[in-house]
Amino acid sequence: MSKLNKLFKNLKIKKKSAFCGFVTSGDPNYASSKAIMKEMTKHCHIIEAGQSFSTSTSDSPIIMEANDRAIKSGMNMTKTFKLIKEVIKETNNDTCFVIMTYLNPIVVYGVKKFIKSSASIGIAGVIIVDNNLNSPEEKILLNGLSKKGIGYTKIISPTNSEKFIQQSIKNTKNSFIYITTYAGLTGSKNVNLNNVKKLVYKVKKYSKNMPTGVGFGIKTPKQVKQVSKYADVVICGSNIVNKIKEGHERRLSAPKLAKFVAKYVKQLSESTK
Amino acid sequence: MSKLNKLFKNLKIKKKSAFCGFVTSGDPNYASSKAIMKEMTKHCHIIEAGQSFSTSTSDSPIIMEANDRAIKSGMNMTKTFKLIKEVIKETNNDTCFVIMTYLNPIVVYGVKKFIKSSASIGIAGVIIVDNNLNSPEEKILLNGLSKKGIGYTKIISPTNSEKFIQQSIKNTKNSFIYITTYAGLTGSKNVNLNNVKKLVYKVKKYSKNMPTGVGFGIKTPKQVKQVSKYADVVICGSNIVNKIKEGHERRLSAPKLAKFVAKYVKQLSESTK
Amino acid sequence: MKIDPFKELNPPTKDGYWINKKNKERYGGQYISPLLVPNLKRVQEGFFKAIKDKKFMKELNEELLSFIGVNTPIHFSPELTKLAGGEKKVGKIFLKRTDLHTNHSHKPISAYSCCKLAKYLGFKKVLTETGAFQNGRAVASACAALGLDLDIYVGANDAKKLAINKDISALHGANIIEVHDSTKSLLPAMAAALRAFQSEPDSMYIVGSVAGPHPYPLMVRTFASVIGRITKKQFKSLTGKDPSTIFAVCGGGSNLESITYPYIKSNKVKLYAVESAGKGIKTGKHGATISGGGKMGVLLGMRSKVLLNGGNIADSFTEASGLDFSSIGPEVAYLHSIGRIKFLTATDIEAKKTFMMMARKIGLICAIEACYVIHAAIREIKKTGKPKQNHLIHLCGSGEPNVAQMMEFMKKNK
Amino acid sequence: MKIDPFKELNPPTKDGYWINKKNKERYGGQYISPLLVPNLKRVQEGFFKAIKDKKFMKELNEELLSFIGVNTPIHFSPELTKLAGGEKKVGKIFLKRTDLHTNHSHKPISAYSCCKLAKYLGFKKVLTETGAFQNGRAVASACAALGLDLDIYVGANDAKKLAINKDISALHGANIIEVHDSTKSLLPAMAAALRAFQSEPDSMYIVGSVAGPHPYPLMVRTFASVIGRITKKQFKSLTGKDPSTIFAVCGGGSNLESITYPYIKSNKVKLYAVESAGKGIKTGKHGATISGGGKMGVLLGMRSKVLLNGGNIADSFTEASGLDFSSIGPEVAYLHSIGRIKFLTATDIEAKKTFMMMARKIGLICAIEACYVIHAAIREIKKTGKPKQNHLIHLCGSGEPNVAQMMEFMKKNK
Ligand SMILES: Cc1ncc(COP(=O)(O)O)c(C=O)c1O
Ligand SMILES: Cc1ncc(COP(=O)(O)O)c(C=O)c1O
Repeated sequence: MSKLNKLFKNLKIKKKSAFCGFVTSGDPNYASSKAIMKEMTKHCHIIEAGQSFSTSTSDSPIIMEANDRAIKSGMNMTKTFKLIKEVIKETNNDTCFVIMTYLNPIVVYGVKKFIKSSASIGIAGVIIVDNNLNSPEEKILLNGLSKKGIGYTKIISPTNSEKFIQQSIKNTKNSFIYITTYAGLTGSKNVNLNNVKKLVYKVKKYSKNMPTGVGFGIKTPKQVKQVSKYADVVICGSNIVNKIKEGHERRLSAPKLAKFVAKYVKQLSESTK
Repeated sequence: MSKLNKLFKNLKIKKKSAFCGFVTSGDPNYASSKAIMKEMTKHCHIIEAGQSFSTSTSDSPIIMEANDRAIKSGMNMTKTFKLIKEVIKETNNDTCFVIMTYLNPIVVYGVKKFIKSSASIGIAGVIIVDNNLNSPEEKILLNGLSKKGIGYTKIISPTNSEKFIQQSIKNTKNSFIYITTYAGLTGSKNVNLNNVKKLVYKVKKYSKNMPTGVGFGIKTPKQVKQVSKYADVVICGSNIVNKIKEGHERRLSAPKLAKFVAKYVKQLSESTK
Repeated sequence: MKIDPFKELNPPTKDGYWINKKNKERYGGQYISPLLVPNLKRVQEGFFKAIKDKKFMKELNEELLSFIGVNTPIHFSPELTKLAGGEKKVGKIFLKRTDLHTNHSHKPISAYSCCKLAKYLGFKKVLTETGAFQNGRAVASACAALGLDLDIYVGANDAKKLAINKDISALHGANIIEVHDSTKSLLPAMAAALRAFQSEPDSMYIVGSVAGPHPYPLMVRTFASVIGRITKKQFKSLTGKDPSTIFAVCGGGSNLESITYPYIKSNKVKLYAVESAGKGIKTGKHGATISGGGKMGVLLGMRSKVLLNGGNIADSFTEASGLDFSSIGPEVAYLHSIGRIKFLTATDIEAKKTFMMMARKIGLICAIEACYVIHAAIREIKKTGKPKQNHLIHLCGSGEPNVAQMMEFMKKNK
Repeated sequence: MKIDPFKELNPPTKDGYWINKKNKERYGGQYISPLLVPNLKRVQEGFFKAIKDKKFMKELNEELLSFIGVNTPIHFSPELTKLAGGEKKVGKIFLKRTDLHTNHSHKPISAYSCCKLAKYLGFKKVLTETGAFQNGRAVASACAALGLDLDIYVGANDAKKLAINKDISALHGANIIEVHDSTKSLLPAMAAALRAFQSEPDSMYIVGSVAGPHPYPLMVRTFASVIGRITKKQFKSLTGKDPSTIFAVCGGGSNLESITYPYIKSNKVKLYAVESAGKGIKTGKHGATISGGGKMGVLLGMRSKVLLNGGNIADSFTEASGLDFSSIGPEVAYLHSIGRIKFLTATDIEAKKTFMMMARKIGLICAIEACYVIHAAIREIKKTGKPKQNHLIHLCGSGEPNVAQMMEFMKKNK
C-alpha cells in the first residue's frame, strides 16, 4: 500500500483529518529549509515541498518570493531530492513528502529519472501544477509513478466543469485530490467554505473513497478547524512561508528558524478535527 | 536735379568715385547712431542707412546682429526718418542719405506716407532689397519717388540674366545701380574683381550714363582702391558695422564711438580713386 | 491604387499672385533679393517641367505610394460621431489617417516631392528650415532616400528643446545649423535658410509649408494635393459622394491645402481651417493669423496676411510648435478673402484636452496640431451638422513628438 | 481593398499540438494550472466561434483596414538590391512596410483583434504583459478604442527604463503594474499576467506573441496572418508571382508567422527567420532560442524550444527588447523542426550598423528588431540570391523607441 493510502487508512480509523504544511524546498536556503522540514514532521502528516520554478504561472507573490530565495540559494531538483532524503532519514517518522512543482523542472531533470529518484527516496506523492489532463506527459507520469506506488494528485477548483472534475478524479491515484477554496492564486483571497463543501460533496459523489485535500487561503486555526470538518487533508501554505520569511529577515539561525516556524505549524495542525 | 545726380555730376568733373558707408539706423541705439552718422558725413558722399527688418532674407549675420541691436533699442521707420532728419539738419553738408530696407516696413508704414516722408526730410535715394521688378509695389514706389526727385536703386549680381539686368537698369532712376561683387550675402565672401569689371561694363553697355555702385565684401583700403577704378560708388558695410559692434562692446560713449568708427571710415573713404 | 493626375484649379498669375477680383488685393508674388532671382527661376522652371514629365511623375507617384505610404485609410469614427450629437442629428464623422505616413505627418509628401525635384534638377544639396523638426525630419528622410546632402536651419531656442524628430533628423545624416538671429525661432530660421540659398546657388531651398516666394506656395500645394486627390476618390467609393464638410488645421496651410485643394471648386463641400488661439485670441498670445486680425504684409518673399508688430513681424504663440507661425500661405489667405474657406479656432488647452480624449476614447495618439481641428470640428458639427451629412477631419499627424508635453499635462490634471 | 478570408493551412490537434510526424515531438499544448482551464476554454471556444461569425469578421477587417491601417505598401528598394550585389546578380529586394501601422509595428493587429474578441465575449477588462511596451502600447491603444479596461504587467527593471511607448500606454489610460519577481523582466511579467488571469476570470488575458497556452499561439497567428494575406495579393499584383524568399525577424515569432503563414504550403517560397545573436552566439549572451541551442521545455503553458538554465529558464540577452525572449512560439519551433523555416542570426552590433545604414541610405528609421532581419537577409541574398528572384523582407516596425539608444551609438562611432 502506498504511503499516502496508509496514512488515510489510519486517519479514517481515528476519524481525524490530516494536516499538510507547504514549504518551498530550499527556502531560505538548504540548511534552514532542512531544519524547518525536520521540525515540521513533528506536526504535519504531510509536507508539501515546492520545487521552485521561476516562471511559475500559478503561485502567489508570497510563494514567488520564496521561489526566488530558493533559486538564489542554488536549489534545483537534484538538491530537493537530496534534502528530502536527508530529512526522511534523520526524522524517521511517518510524515509523507509530496513534491509540488511545474512540468519544466521535471522535463529538464528527465521524466523517467524523476520517477526513479522519487521512488528510491521514498516520496509519497507528486503534484504538477501545470500538467494538463490530456497531455502525453500526464499519462507517462501518472503511470510511472503509480507503478512505484507514488501518489499523483490533481487540482480542481470551484470554476472547473463536471467533466474536468471527473477526469481529475480519474487521474488522481494513491493520493488525495486537491480542492482549492476559490479560483485564484494561493493565499490571495479569503476561504469560501461554501465552495469547499460543494466540491467535497461532488468528489465524494463521483468517487466515494477519494480523499480530499483542501487548500488556498487557509491561514488561521479557526479556518483549519472549519475546513477539516469537510476535508480529509487541510493544506496551509502562504502563511507558513510568510513565517519563514519573517524569521529569515530577523536573521534567525537554522535551528531557531525551524522552531519559530514549527510553533506556528503546530497551532494550525492541532486545530484539525 | 536730384541730390544723387548732383553728386555724380560733381564727381564726374573731379574724375573721382564716391564713397558710400552703410550703417543700420539706430545701431546700437538712437543717440550713438546719430553721432556715428554725423561723424560719417565728414567722410562719406553717401550714407546708406538700413531700416531694420527682423525677417530679412538677404543680410549677413553681421548686419542681422546690427538689426537686432537697433530693434531692441526701439527703432522703427518713424524714428529712422527722425534720425536722418536731425543728422541732415545738424551737419549741413552735401552727404546723400539713402534708405535701405525691405518692403514690409514700408507697406506697414504706408507706401504713400513713405514717399511723402522721404521727400520732406530730403532723402536722396531708396533701396528696397526684396522688391520684385514686376511687383505692383515696384511701379508705385518707382513712380512716386521719381516724381519727388528721390533716387531709386536696383541691385544686380553676377548671376542675374541679361534681361534682368536691363530691366533693373530701367527701374533705377535718379540714382546708381547697385552691383554686388558676388552672389551671396553681404560681407560673406571675398570680392571678385572680375565680376565687378564685367558687370560694370555690361551696365555701361546698356546705359552709358548709369552710375554704378559696387558693394559686398569690400573691407580694406586696398579693395576700395581697386574697386573704385571701375565703380562710380564704392559701398562698404559689414566692416563698418563690425566697428560699431566693437566700440559698443567696449562701452564707448556716443561721441567716442562715433570718432572710433569714423576713423576707420575715413581710411576707407580716402582710398577711393 | 493609382494616383489621379494633378489638375490646376486655381492658377496664380505668372508672377505667382492670386488676385481677389473684388478688392484687387494680391496674394503671393516673389519678394526677394535680386541675388535669389536666378535660383528661384531654376526651381520654378524646373518645377513646371517636372510636373509635365511623365516619367518623373510616374516615379514620384510610385515612391509616394510605397515609400511615404500616401494611400492611408479613411476611418469612420462612431465615437466622435456620438460626441458631436449622434449620426441621426449631425451625420457621420470620418478621419483621414495622414498620421500613418512614413514620418507620421503630411509634411513628408511635399518634402519628398521637392527633394525628388531637387535631384531631377541636378542639385546635390538641399537647404530647409524647421521649428519643431517636423519638416526637418521629413526633408532629412527624403534627402537620405535620394542621396542628397542637407542643411537644416533651426532657431537656437528651438534647437535647445529635446525633440525626438531632431534626433531622427541627425540619424538621417542632416547637418543642423542653429540660427541666433532675432527671436531664435522659426521665423529667423526661415529667413536664414533663404539667405543661405542666396549664398549657395548650387543647393535647393525647400520650405515646410505653402509659404515663401513664388513658386513655393504653388509647388508645395501642388505636390501635397496628392492627399486630397486620393481622399476624393476614397471618399466617393466609401460613401458614394463628396464630404459635406472638410476640416483641417492651419499653421502655414500645407495640410489644409493638401486635403482641400481638389475640392475648392466643389462649392457644395464646405471647407474649414482651424487656427491655434493659443492662450485665447484676446490675450494676444496666439497663432491665429486670420482669426487674430493679421494684416497684409510682405514676408519671406510673399505678400500675405501677417501678424505685425510695427514694421516687424509679431511673435506668434501656441504650444503646438507646428502652428507657431505669424503668417499664412498666400493662396489660403486668398481663399479666405473670397469666402471659400471659413476660419475657426481652438485654444491650447482645448487641444490638450482633445489629445487626452483621443488617446482615451479613440485609441489614437494624435499630433497636438491635429487636436485643434478635432476640437473645433466637433464644436462646429454639433452646431451646424445635419442628418445624412458626412464630415471629414484631417488627422494630419501622429503625436509621438508631443508625448512628454502631454505626460506633464496628464499629471497636472489627474 | 478586401482582406482575403483566413484559410487554416496547418491545424494543430484539438489539444493545441503541432506534431512532427518523423520524431513524434509535440509543440504547443496547454500546460496550465487547472484553475485557468475554464478561462482558457472560454477564450478558445469564443475564438473559434468568432472567426466563423461573418459579422464579427467583417467588422474586424474594416477596423483593421481603417483603424490599424493594415493595407501598407510593399516598397521595392533599389539601394538594398544594390547592396546585396545588384539586380542582375541576385534579383530584387522588397520591403513590406508594416512600420506604417497605427502604433508602428505588427503587434497592433493581434492586439486589436484579441481585444475585439474580448469585447465580443463580454469581457470588460484585458490583462497583458510587456517588455519594452511594444505590445503594451498596442493593447492599450486597442483597449482605449474598444472601451476596455487594461492592466499591463511589466518587469520592474523594464518599467524603470525611459520609453516613449510606456508613456503612450499611460496616456491611453492603461494601468501599469510592476512585477518584482525573479529577473524583473519580460518572462516573470508574462507569468504574472497569466497568474492574474487565474485570479480575475472576468478579464481576458492577451499575449504579445505566438506563445502561451493553446489557443494563444493559434489565435495570434490566425489574426496576425492578415499581414501575409494582404502581402500575398499585393506581391502577386506587383510582380506577377510569389516571392522567392521571405525574411522576418523572430523573437517569439509573431511577425514571422504574420507574413509567412499564408506561404507555408507554397514550397517554392523559401522562408527565413532571423534571431538575435546578441553579443555573439558563442558568448552565451544572445536571444537565439533555435540557433543558440535551445532545448525542449514547458514554459508559460506551452511545450516548445526554450533556453534553459537547469530546470529554470535561462535569461536571454539582446539589445533589441522585442527579441529578448528565451523561448519561441510552438508552431514556429515545429516549422523549424520539419525544415520548413530556416534560421539565421545577426548580432546586436550588426543590427545597429544596419539601423544607421537604413537611416542614411534608405531614409527610414526602422525598429532595431527589423535591422537584424535586414542585415541577415542581405548577407543571405548576397550568398544565394539568383537573377530574376524577388526577395521580401518584413520591415516589422518603426524605430522611434530606439532613437535614444541609436543616438548614443552614433556619437560613439563618429
Ligand atoms: C502634424 C502637423 N500638422 C500641421 C502642421 C502645420 O503646418 P501646415 O499648416 O503647413 O499644415 C504641422 C507643422 O509642422 C505639423 O507638423
Ligand atoms: C518591431 C518588433 N519586431 C519584432 C518583435 C518580435 O516579436 P515577434 O518575434 O513575436 O514578432 C517585436 C516585439 O516586441 C517588435 O516590437
